[in-house]
Amino acid sequence: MATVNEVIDTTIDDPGNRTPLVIGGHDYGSITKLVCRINEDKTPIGWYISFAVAASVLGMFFALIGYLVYTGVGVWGNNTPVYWGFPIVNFVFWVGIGHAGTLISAILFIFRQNWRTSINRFAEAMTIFAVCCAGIFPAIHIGRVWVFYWLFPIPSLQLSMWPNFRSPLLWDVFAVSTYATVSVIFWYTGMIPDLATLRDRTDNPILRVVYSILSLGWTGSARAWSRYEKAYTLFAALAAPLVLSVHTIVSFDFAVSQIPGWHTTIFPPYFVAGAVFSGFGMVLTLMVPARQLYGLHDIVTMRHLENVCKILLVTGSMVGYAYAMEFFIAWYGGNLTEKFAFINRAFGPYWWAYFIMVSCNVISPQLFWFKKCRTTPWLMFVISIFVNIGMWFERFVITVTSLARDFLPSSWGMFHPTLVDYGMLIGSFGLFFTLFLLFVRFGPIVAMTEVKSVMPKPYKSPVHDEQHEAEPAVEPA
Amino acid sequence: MAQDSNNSEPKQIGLLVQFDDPDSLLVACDKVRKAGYTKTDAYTPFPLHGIDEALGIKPTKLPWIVLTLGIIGGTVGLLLQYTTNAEFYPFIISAKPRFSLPANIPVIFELTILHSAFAVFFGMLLLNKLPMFSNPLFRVPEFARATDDKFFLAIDVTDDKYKPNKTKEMFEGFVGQTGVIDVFEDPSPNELPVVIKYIGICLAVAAIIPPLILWSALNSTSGAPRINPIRDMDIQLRADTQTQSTEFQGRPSVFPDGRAMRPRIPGTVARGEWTDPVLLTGIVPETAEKNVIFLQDEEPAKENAEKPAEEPKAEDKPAADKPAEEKPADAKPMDEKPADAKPEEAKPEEGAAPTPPAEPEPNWVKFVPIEVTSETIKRGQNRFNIYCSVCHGYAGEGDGLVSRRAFELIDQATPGMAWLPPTNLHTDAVIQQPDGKIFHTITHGIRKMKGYGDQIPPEDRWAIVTYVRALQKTRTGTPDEIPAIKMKELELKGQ
Amino acid sequence: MGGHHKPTITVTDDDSIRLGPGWQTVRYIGLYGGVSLLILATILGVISGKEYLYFSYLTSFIYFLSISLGAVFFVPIHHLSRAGWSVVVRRVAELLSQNVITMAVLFIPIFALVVTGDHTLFEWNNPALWSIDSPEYDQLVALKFPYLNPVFFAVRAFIYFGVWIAIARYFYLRSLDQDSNGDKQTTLTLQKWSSLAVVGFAFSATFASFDWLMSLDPHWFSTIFGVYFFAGCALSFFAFMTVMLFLLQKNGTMSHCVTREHYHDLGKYTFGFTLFWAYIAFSQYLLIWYANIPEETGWYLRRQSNGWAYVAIALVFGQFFIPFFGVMSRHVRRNKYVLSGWAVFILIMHYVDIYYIVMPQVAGGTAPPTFGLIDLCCIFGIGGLYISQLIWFATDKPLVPVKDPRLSESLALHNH
Amino acid sequence: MDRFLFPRWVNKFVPLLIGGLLVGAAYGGTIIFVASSPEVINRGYQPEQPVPFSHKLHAGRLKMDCRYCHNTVEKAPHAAIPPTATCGNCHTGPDDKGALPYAAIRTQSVALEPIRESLNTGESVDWIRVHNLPDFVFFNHSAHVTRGVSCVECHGRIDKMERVEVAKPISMSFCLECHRNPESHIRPVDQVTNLEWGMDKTDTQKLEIGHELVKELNIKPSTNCSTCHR
Repeated sequence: MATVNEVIDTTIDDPGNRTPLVIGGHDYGSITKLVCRINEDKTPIGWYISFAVAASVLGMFFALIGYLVYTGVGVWGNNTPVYWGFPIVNFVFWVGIGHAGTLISAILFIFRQNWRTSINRFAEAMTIFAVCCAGIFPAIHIGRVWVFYWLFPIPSLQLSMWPNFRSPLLWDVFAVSTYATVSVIFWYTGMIPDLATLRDRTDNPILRVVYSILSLGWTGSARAWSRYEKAYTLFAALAAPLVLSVHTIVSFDFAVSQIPGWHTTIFPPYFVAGAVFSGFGMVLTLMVPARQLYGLHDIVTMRHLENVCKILLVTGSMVGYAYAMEFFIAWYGGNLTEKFAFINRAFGPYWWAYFIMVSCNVISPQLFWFKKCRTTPWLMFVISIFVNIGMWFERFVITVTSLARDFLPSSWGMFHPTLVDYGMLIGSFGLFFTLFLLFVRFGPIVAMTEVKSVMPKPYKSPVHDEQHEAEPAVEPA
Repeated sequence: MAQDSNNSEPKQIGLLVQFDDPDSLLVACDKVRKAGYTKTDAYTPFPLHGIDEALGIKPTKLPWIVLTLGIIGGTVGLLLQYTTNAEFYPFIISAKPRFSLPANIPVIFELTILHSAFAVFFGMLLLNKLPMFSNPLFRVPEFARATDDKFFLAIDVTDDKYKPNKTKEMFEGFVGQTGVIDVFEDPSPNELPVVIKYIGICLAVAAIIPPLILWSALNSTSGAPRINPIRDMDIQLRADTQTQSTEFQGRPSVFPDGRAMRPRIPGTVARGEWTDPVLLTGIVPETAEKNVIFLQDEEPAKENAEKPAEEPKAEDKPAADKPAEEKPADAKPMDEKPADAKPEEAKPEEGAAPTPPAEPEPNWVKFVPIEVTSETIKRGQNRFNIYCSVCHGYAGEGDGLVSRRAFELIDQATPGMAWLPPTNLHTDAVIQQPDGKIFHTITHGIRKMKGYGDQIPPEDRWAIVTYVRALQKTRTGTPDEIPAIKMKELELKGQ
Repeated sequence: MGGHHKPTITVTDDDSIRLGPGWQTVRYIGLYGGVSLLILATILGVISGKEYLYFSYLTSFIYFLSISLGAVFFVPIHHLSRAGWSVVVRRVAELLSQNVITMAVLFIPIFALVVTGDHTLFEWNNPALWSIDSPEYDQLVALKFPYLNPVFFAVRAFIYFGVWIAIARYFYLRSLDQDSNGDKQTTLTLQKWSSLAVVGFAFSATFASFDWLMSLDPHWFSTIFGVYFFAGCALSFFAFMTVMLFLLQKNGTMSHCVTREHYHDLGKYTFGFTLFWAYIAFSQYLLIWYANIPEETGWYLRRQSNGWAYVAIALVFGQFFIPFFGVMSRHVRRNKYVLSGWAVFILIMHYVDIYYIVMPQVAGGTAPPTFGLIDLCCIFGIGGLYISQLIWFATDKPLVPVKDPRLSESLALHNH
Repeated sequence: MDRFLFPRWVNKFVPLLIGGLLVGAAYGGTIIFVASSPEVINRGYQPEQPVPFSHKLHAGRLKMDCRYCHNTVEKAPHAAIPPTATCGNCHTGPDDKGALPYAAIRTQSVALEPIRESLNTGESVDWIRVHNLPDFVFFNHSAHVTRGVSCVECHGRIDKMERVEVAKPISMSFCLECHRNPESHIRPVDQVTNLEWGMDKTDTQKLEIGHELVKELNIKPSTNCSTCHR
């Protein structure tokens, strides 16, 4: 195995030569070992500690859900006029985080950004767990959890009733469940070859059976690879518009209404940009420590981190663009309530939330203009935390300030979160991290096959001269 | 390399050659294809570009499957929304039409994607014949590295070009090969274990039980109330008509006596329910100053009384029960003021014969104190048929079905029968009663008959009186009492 | 493309990378034809009513401007994303972006109209709407006066063209420098400035679309409008590039270095932006349709009555469904003949798109859609000038950045 | 190599298993669908009453009109369970002196004992309600009965029931069916309590009558939520 700490600065650009995506002189076998080590070696004590913490927070989350279901949604701070309090804020927050994985696997794949291979698995897993967290909130927000199935068009002779397909909330049901389903099978499809690797390496009979079943008898046959690659391309082509649609539809929940501050046509792309932004923020939050803990510096190079930082900068600026457009149009549109809504956001009773949002989302990523910031792990970790906070507050600002101050001054009110609200927000992180830690422990957290296919060739081929024959020549159109 | 098993003649099914680098594999693949082998396959830890051409793998049909299913998904989305929202459950909400395309596009889009994604996943598995858990290649120890860092080329012995030694020689001659391995057939059993078959049969048999339960549930009754798995708001904290307000969910009942509503306070009249006492009693109050007294209800109100119980003046009550009183009343004073539209039962205009009341007799109303039209009589007929005909019979001859049944029972010597034949309404005694008297009888009963005052509202009772009069007229009337115009109509009908 | 592909390929000597002499004829036809058509349009406009002429001119102006703006966006994005595949076609995009200069000249009539206080084109330019004493006083327009007034309008127009010309010239000239000195550092410098250029482009294009399109109806507003305009710019740019490359190759230029792989990629972008345009257009429509607020729906209502509904439906199908299924197949994208055909179709539909934004405002939104000689004169007049200037910019310049360090990667492009 | 390997038969078993699971899911779905249908769930409740009152005898054989006892049905939302006094019209017992003040049937019947007791004490008989809608549904009898919706539409042939049971699958879909197609469910208003009406008519004839009545009575049933859920 190559030395981990071989010094190559991958962030230096040489326009003629592409920076290698894997450093450290690895060959195929050592990549396998580097990744499988995480699953095969003795579990570090840190994992147990983290898991214990996450699982207990998760326990609290479940307890709170139980309390909520038993008692009713009155345990939340939701009130009149702020009917949508923390639950929706948390929902949109988590759905947003759930955008990065599919975006990395699909859109970056389409754009042939090969650096995605080192981080896509990781991000996809994060996506799925975030969507799990997101899905819980609307489900418990309906109050009577046991009739959740009414949201789906299931035929019933009792009521002969069907969901109202003209409601954006129902579109959400379809969008989020489709997104969850497609993300899971996309993620799983990507893992099949890696699970086969784990299967072929393990001697533990139980794990072998489990991995055998999960890898579906994958052999790595060229014919299978051919279809597999086509399938992967098709998945990417499907997931790219899907990932756009999800947050677009989440934005419709707000934007189709007439509440001042919600009814803004830029919401769809703005929400998508925000989602990508928060998703990449979370990717960075998780990746920086994971890279350190598991010694993945050779696969997840500084170049990878720098690229993520750049995406954060771009999407953060897009969000800033949307904030600016909203403000400008709020004035330009000439609608007094709309204008008031935006002034109220910035200078009303929730001014602090607005300024947390702007400073975290728009200002803090501007540090990534400087290369120093893009290449200092601790700093990007800190900024990524800011991004997470800022994006949560963005949803808070949108949801709460608009509801608290709508058209009628007589219906104005304030939102006061309860302890249960805070507990559930924290608890959802417990769910997220519990799932994530389990995945890190038992699943292949780096897409080994994909990394192998984009890494520099480790061997001097004995048939180098003949290679040109096999490689199709550049054909003139 | 060789199979280290001690199986009796393991059957060779293929040949594997191992490489350490992908380029050598690509070259070998190219050579094998050019040599005319078709049943070949390569095994690599990651997808190798160029191997499709080298091995001659044709492009997959997968995109077509996906396109087809995607179109199906979109159509399903469209039809789902159209049928459910515009056909099955048509419903206008927020001023949007039952079916409007813009609002339906998101779901169409999502379902298109969902179906396409399923097509990609399951189509890929199906085309690759996965899952396939048992594979003879897995028995080759070296093959475990096909998912790690080794590259393999395999050939099936059933290939037309396969010659045991020649092919092996060719394989051994590949540049960069690091081993040629024979692949043998898997010796493990190929037949399904019997126990699986038995489990399958048991499951199939068990599957008959739920339909049987359903069938019996469909065709039987039960003493247990309706099954409602979700009883959320079935029972609410409120008092419905005719319910007890007993303890509910640990809360005390509304009223200590368990009633959900309060009875009326005796002697009060609800707002808007004041009615002319004449209408309620059938008695013209000669002693006008006593008007108020009848309102005072000595008895507690019957449950659900919807009107103040109308009681005759206290002094009237004993009188009404005296059998002697029903005889006198001679004339049949019918006052039909607006008798325009009258069927054949119409009475001729006749001066109301003043009836000198017997001393103890109250001052009975001699005419129906409500407006009488044919509608009133029809209403009376309807009410009569509901309440009176059960005993008095539809024609009023005292031969109602209940009465007949009672006599049947008496004939069968059933114990506890205390039945008397109901009055025939066509007897002179009844005919001669003033209207007020008949009304009174309906209200309070007479002799062995119980009163229907609580069951029938006063207007209806008066309507019944008119109908009784009409019934009587069918027996006493003469053709010349029929108005000429009606007569003509009847003649036209051929009667 | 993985890091392990490093074949060194250069533009072969037998491949012409400069315009053939035949193009000069086209240039002059375009120039003289264009000028005369514009004069004809003016005459027709004077005869039949100048309002229609103004709107028609604006439509054609925006149409060609949007293509060049697509290029002004594409070039910095190419640098920003360190793209490899597009190096070989980047010079063509750079040349297209030069045409913002032409468009700046062609903007003078509109500029003059606004500055001279004419309000046939821009309703808000009518002082009667601002002054509270006037019977025509329009509170909304008066509220917007700080933004919608001729002076600020003129200042902004200067800024927009300034930004665009700066971006276009800077990236083009540095790129030409690299052709001679082959300095790798140039690539890095351009990459560094590209991010700022993109930010500058985003805001200038957004506000330009607000100024020149959205303010045609001074009451209407839509926050997404800038994005909508941008989607049209990018889409028409990729389609125009495809057609241009096809025509260049047909005339023996760049015939070896631009391969079907590049068409494939251009096709992907065309396809992608078709989707993106539909996404943005649908989002804007759905939100306004659903909320049904009078001040917003009015804009769409005008575009759904008086026969405009047919144009709307034509857009839905022509700008989305038909090209979507047309360009979906990989085989189509890899066939330059078919792909160019689709590109022409998309370019026509893009005109319809701009036409649909601008023309319903004629006569306060009461006129049915018409298409006549004036429109044709404007399209071909501006188009002729556009093409002739493009040829003029391209004359004697290499059409491929020959010394770009990533050129060989671009030449070796292979889609898989 | 002692690694675990699946035996060959697994390859045959997997398709069987997948097929079985698919069939099982379809089967389970069908069972749940059928089991949750109103025909199965909502019908068939037949509680035992404190007095074995026979509708078959009273409404069927004796042809007593429904309204004889349920006399509020035309005026009130609620079709009242009759007070014991109504029973007392025919079933009084001896008074405290042992005399029988009124004409009465079966004064010694054991089954009728609760009635006599109720008449004496004034305490209600604890009848068990058979047709009981959930509290969030508001059904108005008078609105239906006076517009030609017969008792039989919701309660079935009560006049043939010895002990009353829920004969119709009263569910929301059941209500909606009628509210959407009132023609096929109404009859002349005076025939509302005639449970045998229409036996001699074909469906087309009934439908014709229904159409006329809908027009005549201006029947426009609402299917808005707030019609029943107030």
